Amino acid sequence: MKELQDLARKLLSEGTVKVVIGYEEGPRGARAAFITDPEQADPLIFDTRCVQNLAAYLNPRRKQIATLGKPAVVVKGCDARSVAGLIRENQIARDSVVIIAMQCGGVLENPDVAGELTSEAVSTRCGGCDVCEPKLFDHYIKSATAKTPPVNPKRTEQLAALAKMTPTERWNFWSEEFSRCIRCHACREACPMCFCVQCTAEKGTPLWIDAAATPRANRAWQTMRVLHQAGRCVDCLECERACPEHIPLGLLARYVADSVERRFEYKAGDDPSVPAPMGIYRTDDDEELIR
Amino acid sequence: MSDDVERGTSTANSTWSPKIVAFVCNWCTYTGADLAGTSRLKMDPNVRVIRLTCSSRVNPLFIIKAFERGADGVVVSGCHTGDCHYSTGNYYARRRFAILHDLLDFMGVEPNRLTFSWVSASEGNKWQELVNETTQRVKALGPFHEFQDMTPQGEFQEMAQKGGACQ
Amino acid sequence: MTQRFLSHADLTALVAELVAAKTRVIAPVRAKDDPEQLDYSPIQKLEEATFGTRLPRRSMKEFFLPVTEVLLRYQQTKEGVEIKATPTEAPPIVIFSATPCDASGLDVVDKVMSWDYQDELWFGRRKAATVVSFLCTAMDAVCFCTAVGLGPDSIQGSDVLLVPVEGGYLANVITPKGEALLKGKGKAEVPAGAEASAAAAQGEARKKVEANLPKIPAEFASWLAKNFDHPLWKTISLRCHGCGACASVCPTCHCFDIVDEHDSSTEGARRRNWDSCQTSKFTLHASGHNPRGSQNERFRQRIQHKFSIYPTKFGEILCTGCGRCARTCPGGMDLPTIIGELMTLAKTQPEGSSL
Amino acid sequence: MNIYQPYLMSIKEITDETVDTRTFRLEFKDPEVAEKFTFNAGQFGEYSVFGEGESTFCIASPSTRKGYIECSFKASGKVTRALRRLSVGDTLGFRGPYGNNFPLDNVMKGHNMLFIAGGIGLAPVRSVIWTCLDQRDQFKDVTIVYGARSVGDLVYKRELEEWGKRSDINLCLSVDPGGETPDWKGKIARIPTAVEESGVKAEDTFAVICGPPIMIKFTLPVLTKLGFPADHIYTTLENRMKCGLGKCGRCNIGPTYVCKDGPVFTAAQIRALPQEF
Repeated sequence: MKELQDLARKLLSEGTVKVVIGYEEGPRGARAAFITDPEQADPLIFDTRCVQNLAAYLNPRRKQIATLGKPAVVVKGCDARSVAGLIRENQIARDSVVIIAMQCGGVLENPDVAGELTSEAVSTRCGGCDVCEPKLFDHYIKSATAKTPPVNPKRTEQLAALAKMTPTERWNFWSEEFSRCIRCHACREACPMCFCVQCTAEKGTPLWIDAAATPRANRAWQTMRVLHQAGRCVDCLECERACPEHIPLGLLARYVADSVERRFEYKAGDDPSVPAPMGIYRTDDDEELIR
Repeated sequence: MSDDVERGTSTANSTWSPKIVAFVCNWCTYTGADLAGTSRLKMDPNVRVIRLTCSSRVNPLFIIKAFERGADGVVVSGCHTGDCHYSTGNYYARRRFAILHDLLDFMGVEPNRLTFSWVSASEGNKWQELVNETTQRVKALGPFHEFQDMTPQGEFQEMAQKGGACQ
Repeated sequence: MTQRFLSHADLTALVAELVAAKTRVIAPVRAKDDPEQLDYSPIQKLEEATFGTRLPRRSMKEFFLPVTEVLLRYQQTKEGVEIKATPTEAPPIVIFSATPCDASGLDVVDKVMSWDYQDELWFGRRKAATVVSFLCTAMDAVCFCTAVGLGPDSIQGSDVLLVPVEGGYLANVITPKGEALLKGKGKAEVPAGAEASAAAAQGEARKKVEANLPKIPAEFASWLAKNFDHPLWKTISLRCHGCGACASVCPTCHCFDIVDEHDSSTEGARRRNWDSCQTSKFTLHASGHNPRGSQNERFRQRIQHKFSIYPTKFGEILCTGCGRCARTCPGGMDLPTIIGELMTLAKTQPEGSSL
Repeated sequence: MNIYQPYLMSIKEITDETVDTRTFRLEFKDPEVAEKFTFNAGQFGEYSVFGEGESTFCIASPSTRKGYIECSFKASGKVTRALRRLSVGDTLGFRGPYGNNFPLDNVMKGHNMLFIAGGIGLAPVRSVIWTCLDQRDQFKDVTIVYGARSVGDLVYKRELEEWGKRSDINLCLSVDPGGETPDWKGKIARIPTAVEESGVKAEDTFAVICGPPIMIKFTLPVLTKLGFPADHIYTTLENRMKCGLGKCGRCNIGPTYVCKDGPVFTAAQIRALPQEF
């Protein structure tokens, strides 16, 4: 990762950026690193354990990072789409961040366990990835070893199983999953696209969603959160990874993203100038549902 | 996923009749419903109408809260595309309803419980048809106990019997 | 503290007897969604439980401070409002604690729950519960119970400590509740060599954990208080999301929120829900002012409360070293590593920072 | 006993102090509680509107008067706006009294008293003033310096007149520059200046001060300049509280739990706290 470290040293010593947000070796697997001193760029690494979507640290709610000054952020192709999302929705300006995109050959589902990228070990989000060669970047660091990642079929199988269920079975499946939800909102706090200052789930007047972790409130909370990610979620699965209860939130996110792609031919992509689908319309959108 | 599987277990016993909440837009559908009323068209009394400024004012949380508070079916109706008083409200609403319909279906809400339609100010009979047809469809599905079971009913009395108050 | 010998069969019979007597029995059970993970759940037979492989995802505190709990129900009537408070008596329950660090969490939190005002909802459940802990054999690189003055064999918060020996368990009966539970169960005299092998197992388990983090010195609490404004707090929690997942899995985090909710236009409940100082709204004033406005101050509060404020006020470190917060953190914040770094800094700058 | 269960109280009287500040006079529905209930000046309670939640503010009535309590609140949050919608005869909940109190009996008795308040900060001070005036002979000179942003923001107007007429109180009323009305006869200055010009002597005097943090920040140096030792100045700290019993972990500033170790502190104690409030 010498090329990455040299680039970080150059950017920091030139003063182009004040902090480089990348990955470093942590006590247990890779973790986020915030390099502000050019001399300390050596810890920067990039390998299959670098799962975390570092674009989350560009979320304007993170005051303690905004005070560090202009950042450079190390992203994979899929993470770069979160940066595009933040730019698309005017949360950060394109020139306020330097994007260092890495060529990526897929990452592990469970980063704590290093190992070979088999079709069981690879993350479910890497299947069918079309941004091994990222499209949005200021600096692009190639990798000799990166090749198209194997496909982890787990999520597609789960989605297929859910499709075959009757509505009541699906209802019971999600009631069972949401019964474990404790409303810590880690899914929201870890998501790069959840940047509302006052989340509806915390509004008291009117109290749309109860604060308690009751079945009724948990279901309303997840329904609203996933709806608000329609056409904005880049499928980085940080919500699922942050959940201390291991609720398969990725299924909800993937299903809505597929529905948006099917109905409006839109995929949360790399081009910030393409507007988000739920904020625009086409007069000839289909009316199949409208009686 | 969205093929409407007819549910076998219809508990359409005679006494129970569904509670349906209709979110209607003020300019077209509300006027259309008013026209149906003034024209003395025969409609089932199950639909409670809530008037909103536009179909795009319908926040999905309104629909969820309606189900939570005991609605067995929800109707959302507004102006036909192109007629919107705010010119583009129903275009956005149409996209939002499509995604909401898919997500609720994926989370186990029977698709027939949620009805979207456009009813213009002159379509009194279409409103009548919508009301009667939705009432029959929801009646066939039976009470929406999944949502209602999540809200404790009469828990206050239950605590009273159990000597809940411990001064 | 007396000792008894319980064979595996005795333990199975004990569980069967308890279940027959309608006493709820809780133990670590393989999770349905991920058999690798364990959750504390009710069991009917001992076989359903799994011991000694790892820590359950959530701690046992939820059986005493539930995720959400009704404090009172209200009903608006014509004359005014009627309220019914939740009774504080709890049904009997026996909990098999996977490790002593879970059981000791209860004893630590007892101190704040009995500070002048007795939280009878907490103590109603504590009185009705008997906690049976196992010698911990599920430690990994993140565990640091010995650093906070506990250990894989500590008895704090437990009524019985079972240490696996040849042919069954050496049961250390610690409290009268433990005695009542094991009266007439197994054998009073302990087979020869059982005590020695138990002591060996305890020593070996202790050695494994001690390697992870040295013991936290007593003056660490005052060093933290003196260094409240040390510049380290500006950089220590940059990668923290502020999500509060750590507080939810923690056996000693006890902060809660009190919120009213409606079940209908006239009826509703006042609930107590888990909360965390890591969330941005925790100290937000109605005026919009927030004394802990950014994640720096919030993470500082987590460290200060656990390792300085609680020890100063209640004489206990508000942490049992179970390591769950480090394992569950999506941002890679590793509490044992952070505490290790702070302890070394405390040695090099005993006087605290010259700001 | 479930310590989170509030007493039920009914509203006997509502007085509008300003456009957005209101005072309730509350009486316990249960006569037995009304009989037993006592508190000390400076203590607070959790006032609840069922279905909306609980809100923390002081007991504004003096502890020498039994059978009722008064509270003043400004409609700013969810619960206070719900309180605003209540009318005479309605029911609300009250949990308390919580926290410590102004040491009137053991420390302040027999000394001069200086009361300083800004805006709605007069509510907690009023409880101490009336408790002090109900045993006026126990105290030497009593000076009250009270001000607000504008004449309209002055609360407890009836009592201000009453205090003004009394010969044994030195009352200085002031409004911020620009807040005066044409017929305003009082001083036009901010509180720190009003305190300086009130001619109060620091010697053998205890000060009680409450108001917005910015007012306290600029008044403390004035008091120090006048010679007030830091442990002779008492104030109440407003911090977000939820349980009021030291359990929910919300109100601590450093090792001090404001709801249990406070809310009344001396300026010396506040200076020793980490500056996180």
